Amino acid sequence: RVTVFAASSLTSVLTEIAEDFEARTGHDVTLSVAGSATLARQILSGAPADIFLSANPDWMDAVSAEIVPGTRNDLLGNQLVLIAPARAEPVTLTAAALGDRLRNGPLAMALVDAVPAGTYGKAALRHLGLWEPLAAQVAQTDNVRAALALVALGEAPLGIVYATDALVEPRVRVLATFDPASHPPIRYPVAALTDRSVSRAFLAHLAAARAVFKQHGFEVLP
Amino acid sequence: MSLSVRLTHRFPGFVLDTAFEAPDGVTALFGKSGSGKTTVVNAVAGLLNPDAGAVTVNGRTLLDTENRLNVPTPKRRVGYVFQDARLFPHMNVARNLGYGRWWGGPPDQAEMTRVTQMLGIDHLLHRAPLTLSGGETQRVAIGRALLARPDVLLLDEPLAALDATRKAEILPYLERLRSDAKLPILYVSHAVAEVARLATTVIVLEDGKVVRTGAATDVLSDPATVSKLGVREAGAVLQARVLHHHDDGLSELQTSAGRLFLPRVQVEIGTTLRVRIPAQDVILSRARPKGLSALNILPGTVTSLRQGDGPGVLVQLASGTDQVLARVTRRSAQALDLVEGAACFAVVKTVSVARADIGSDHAADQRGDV
Amino acid sequence: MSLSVRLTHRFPGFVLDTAFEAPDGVTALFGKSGSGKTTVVNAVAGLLNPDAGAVTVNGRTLLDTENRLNVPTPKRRVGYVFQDARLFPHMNVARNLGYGRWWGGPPDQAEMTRVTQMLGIDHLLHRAPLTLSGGETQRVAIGRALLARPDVLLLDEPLAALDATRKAEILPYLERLRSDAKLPILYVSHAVAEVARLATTVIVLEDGKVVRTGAATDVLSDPATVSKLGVREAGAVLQARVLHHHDDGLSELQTSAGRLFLPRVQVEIGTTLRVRIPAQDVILSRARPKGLSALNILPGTVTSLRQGDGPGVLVQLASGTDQVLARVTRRSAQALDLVEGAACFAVVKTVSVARADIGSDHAADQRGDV
Amino acid sequence: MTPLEWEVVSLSLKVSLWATALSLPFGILVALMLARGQFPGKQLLNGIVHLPLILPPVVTGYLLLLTFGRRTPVGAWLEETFGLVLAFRWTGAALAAAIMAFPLMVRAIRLAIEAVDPRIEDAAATLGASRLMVFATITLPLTLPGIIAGAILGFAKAMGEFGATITFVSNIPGETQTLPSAIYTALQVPGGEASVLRLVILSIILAMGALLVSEWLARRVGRRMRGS
Amino acid sequence: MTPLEWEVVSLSLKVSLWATALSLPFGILVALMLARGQFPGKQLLNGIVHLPLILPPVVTGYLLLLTFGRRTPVGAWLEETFGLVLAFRWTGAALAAAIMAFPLMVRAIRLAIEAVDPRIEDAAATLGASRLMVFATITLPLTLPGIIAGAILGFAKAMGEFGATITFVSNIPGETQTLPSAIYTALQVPGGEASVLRLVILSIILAMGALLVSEWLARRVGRRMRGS
Ligand SMILES: Nc1ncnc2c1ncn2[C@@H]1O[C@H](COP(=O)(O)OP(=O)(O)OP(=O)(O)O)[C@@H](O)[C@H]1O
Ligand SMILES: Nc1ncnc2c1ncn2[C@@H]1O[C@H](COP(=O)(O)OP(=O)(O)OP(=O)(O)O)[C@@H](O)[C@H]1O
Ligand SMILES: [Mg+2]
Ligand SMILES: [Mg+2]
Repeated sequence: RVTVFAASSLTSVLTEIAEDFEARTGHDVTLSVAGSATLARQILSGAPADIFLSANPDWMDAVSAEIVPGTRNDLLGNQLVLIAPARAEPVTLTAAALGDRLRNGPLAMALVDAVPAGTYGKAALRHLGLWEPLAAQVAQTDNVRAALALVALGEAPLGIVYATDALVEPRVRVLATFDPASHPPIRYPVAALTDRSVSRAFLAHLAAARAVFKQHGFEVLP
Repeated sequence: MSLSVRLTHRFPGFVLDTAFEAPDGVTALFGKSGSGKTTVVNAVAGLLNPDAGAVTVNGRTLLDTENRLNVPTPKRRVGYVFQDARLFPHMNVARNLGYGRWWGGPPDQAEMTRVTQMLGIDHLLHRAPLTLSGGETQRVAIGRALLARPDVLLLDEPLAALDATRKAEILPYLERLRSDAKLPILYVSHAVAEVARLATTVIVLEDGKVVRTGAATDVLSDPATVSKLGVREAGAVLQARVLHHHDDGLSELQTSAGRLFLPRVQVEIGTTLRVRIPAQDVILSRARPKGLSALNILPGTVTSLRQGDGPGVLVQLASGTDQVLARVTRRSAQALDLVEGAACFAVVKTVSVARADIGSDHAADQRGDV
Repeated sequence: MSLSVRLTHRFPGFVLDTAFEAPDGVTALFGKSGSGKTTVVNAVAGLLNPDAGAVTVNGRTLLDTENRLNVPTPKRRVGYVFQDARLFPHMNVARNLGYGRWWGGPPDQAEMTRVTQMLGIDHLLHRAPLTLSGGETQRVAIGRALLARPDVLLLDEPLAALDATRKAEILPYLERLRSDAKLPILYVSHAVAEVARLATTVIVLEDGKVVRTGAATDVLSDPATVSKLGVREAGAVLQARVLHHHDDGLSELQTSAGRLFLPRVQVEIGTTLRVRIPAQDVILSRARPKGLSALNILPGTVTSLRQGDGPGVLVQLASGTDQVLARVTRRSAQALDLVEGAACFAVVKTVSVARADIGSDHAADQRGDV
Repeated sequence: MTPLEWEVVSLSLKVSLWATALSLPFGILVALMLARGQFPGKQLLNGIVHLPLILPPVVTGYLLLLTFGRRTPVGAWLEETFGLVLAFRWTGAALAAAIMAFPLMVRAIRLAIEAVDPRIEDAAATLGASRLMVFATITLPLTLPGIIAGAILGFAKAMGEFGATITFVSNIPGETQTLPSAIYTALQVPGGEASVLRLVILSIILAMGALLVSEWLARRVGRRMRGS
Repeated sequence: MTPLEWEVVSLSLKVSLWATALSLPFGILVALMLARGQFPGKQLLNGIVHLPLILPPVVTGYLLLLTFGRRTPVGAWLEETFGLVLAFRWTGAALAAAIMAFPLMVRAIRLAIEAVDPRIEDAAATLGASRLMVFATITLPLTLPGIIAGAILGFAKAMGEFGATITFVSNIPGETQTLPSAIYTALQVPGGEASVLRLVILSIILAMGALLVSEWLARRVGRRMRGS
């Protein structure tokens, strides 16, 4: 039995991979999903986790004392996209055009100072010189899925989410993909917290599950 | 008809099944503890929905279950003094007293003062009900009902918690209300003296049934009622007309049986009063007695003798057109050879005709005798 | 000393400042509404913490503010019948009655039956208190206090809500408790008849102060107390010894003044009783009257005449070693030429000595007279 | 306090006070219906009132979004008719807080209404007071301790509400960023504990103040009843 | 219900019932102290009891983690002495739920205790009942409606608790994944709305059942007092 603590944005893909692992090895996988911060703090408090998959390198750094040396690696990458409700017109990435779009509602993002998708988004906008003009119109949600939901419901005319999120939500369309250079690289580090064979087996299984990750829109890092 | 009540109601283990009609004035509800008095009053107030029945007050139908008529309590305009006072705990005494005023017309400061002084609660106006003594609480409850200027007063043992002196102050006020305001009053009490003084009509309840109903004069001088009232409470009520007020504090009254001297009554000469003479306060003598301190000696003829459980005999005398009741011992009855038709004298002490037993006669008021 | 009370307490607008000592037996607390009776009883029960004072019952100090002694209420073992019954609303009547049992020893089914039958509540045992009538509630409260087998009984107007018949059933029971169980009783009441029957000692309160205290016999026959009691309530208490029970339902008693005939009293021959003769029921005559239905004629000498506000005069007679009070009119007093030292006869109707006014004499019991 | 903290605190107070004040009359009404009413669907109403307690706050927030969002019929109607926009506004935060606090409020008030002795109300009725008058002059004042308790529970809950609020109105600094949102934000950053602590202490101070005021009020009410 | 749903439901019920049952005695005790006690620090206790309401649940959860985590002195002591592990166990979920529900419970019970007529208690004291006996035989039974209300509020809150629970004991299926956590998880899955709906409906059914039982109980208690 292996216990995996994973950032909640990885829920669906990990569920699929875990089932596959169970089928292959006969080991039970217990998947506990929550925000990376929550999980990291729990690990620091001695949570009985074997594997930690964080949505952000900072929280992996924070638990570095707990991880089995040599097991950390950046497993996945992702891309940041600007989305709008499915029937929306394309828009150019200028302050004027975006501001015009935002007259009927806010720009939905995850918490820009706390949740990874938000911090990446803020960096990207700042890089494009758009943060200052748009900052006042940003509605921040406690996780990126909530931002996606706001756009899907039409409450927010624009949103910034991961490409993986936009992929599976038919009610939104991607208007633009932010240049990876415009924000710090999006990385999902993974590490083993226990030096058990099953932990290592699961890590290996993750590394081998490239196809599944790709299918969910993730970038699989070498 | 001032008050007409017909009720049936069933509690587990108790069945109320009463019907009575009472003319204008005070109707006394009399009966042992648990006989159904409060239940009747609650039904009149609309606080109890009886299984079936009808209630009419002064020609106004308040309840008629057959015709599905049921006037809600606030529209019934009753002034109810509850057996348990039920003051509003969050209002001081003054606000309790003023509560009913809003539908009784604009506040009348003079009346407020009169009532609070009569009840001796004028110094309590700013007090919280929870800090009042038992009697004070009951007096505030009386004041609250009176000041609401109701169409009918329901008094459920209003004076039980009060001392004799205080009672003697409140009773004349109620009496005046009855006569001046022509307010029908339903009065529950255990004290015959109170009832006799006020009541025009007496209803005796037993186990939820009416066992006796009639004019107060009749019911209270009927030996058959005595067992319901308790031995000490029997007595006759005479009608008497005020003839003269003497300087020594006595009033002289004319009854059909002869003259009576009573402690001064504060009414005009010519007024007809109701005077109650408790049977136990009457001494009988075959010859006209002399040299006694008792001033009232009424001649009469024995009409019935009724032997009770104890050593006493209840003797009913015809005296003029009125009746006098006397309780004597069997031994005395034999010694005096009292038999039906025997002529004898009833000796009544002046002061034993208590002030509380004198009331202005309401029926007489109505006939315009005053 | 059975009961010693010294209390000072200040409410806004009311100051209690009382001290009295009462010997064994029943101590009656008498006074107008708001005079502080309940406050005293609460202090004895420990429900009120007076500003200062001391309370001793049967030699046991319950409170002594100077020595910072304050026995908590549950340890005081009082049986308190509250003016407002205070039944436990969530328990049925039976459980209310049984509540005090656990420190009174094991439950005594016979006593339970006796008390509930005496109070007429045996058919109510499974009822919820909220469904009881006013009088039923009060009776259950009495039963609850009695069944707790307390060391001292505190009765705050326990019989106010009850009819005469029911009172007549409960009083002898209390009397027996006083005599058999030697239970000190503090009894608050407005009814002099009740008080006279039961009380060894009478305390009269006025505005929080003790204005009169003494043996019941003295206080109730003292004309000076009359004004505190109300005119109708004055009366003398005689000691009398049962001589004979006659077949016609009368008992013959010997007093220091002469023989008395009373309705049969259910006590053994030789018992000493306390007999109260209300002043208003006594007729005076200069000559020994003849041919009257009244059986009791006591000779005496006028010792004082006291003119009241009204038309009446209160006449005190020395009759044997006892005293008799009579209320007559001024007119009669003049007609009979009643002056101090005049010899005259007091006429008392047999039946006017109410059963409720006869009590077994507790002091006599203690002297071993019985 | 930094200006930012001050903004968050004053916004939180505004939201909580409005939430409490606006939901109190409804709370009293619903409590009265549940305590005294006899109508079909009473248990359903009872259940609906409890829903925000039972459901995870996120769900409640999501349901609010589905009901009161600008694109929904209700949201559009509110905006057209009253010019009232809830989505992404502090008004929406107040609504979310009010709804989350509602079951607590209703319970406390209902309990107090049920404790009022109906015999006292009967007495008022005999004195001519209509049902409404009885309620206003007798039941309501006697329920005051419960209403105070309900209000303070509601206020405290409103101060602490996070999940439904952020889901419904997001976190817009100066508009919808209440204390809990600010605290949550700070908690997500490694090393944010110090600012979390400051904000938590601010919350506690505010709530404690409200608590003390409510206790004082309740004591006053109680004292008045037991006699000056 | 799928086996997974069944697991979640039964865990939620277990957690909520234990949370309610274990906190009820403390709730009664604290309510009694607050309603009747006179001691220094009373307002402090009052404040502490309200804390879980005021603070965002995440903070409460974090504080629990800092207090009862396996590496903390308290956590270690509990484990050594009683073999009781709270962190990341259903027991911890019950503790979190209990603490979150505590203020609601205490308020309801306190309100009911304050409504008990002290004159009735005095009567019991004159009949020889010690303070403890008076409490057990008079105050407590008369407070029963409030205790039932407190218990049901607590239970409902425990059923809906999410923030503190997930922060303290994480979201471990079969061990700490209660209904709200499961709903959260389902919300993270694209297209998870259907399973969210199923879980929400399950929550509502359970809570409604509990609510109906509590109303029935309260009516029984009330009826007994007003006479069979
Ligand atoms: N809710 C009820 N359930 C069952 N019995 C009841 C209920 N209310 C009253 N009763 C019974 O009905 C009878 C009449 O009660 P009611 O209160 O009318 O008596 P009452 O004549 O006013 O007596 P009291 O002089 O003692 O006040 C009593 O035996 C009482 O126990
Ligand atoms: N808490 C209080 N605050 C202020 N005054 C009070 C308080 N309690 C009692 N009093 C006053 O003290 C006086 C004595 O009250 P108490 O209850 O002892 O009277 P009582 O003699 O029993 O009268 P009653 O025969 O009417 O019951 C009353 O005037 C009452 O108003
Ligand atoms: Mg009655
Ligand atoms: Mg009193």
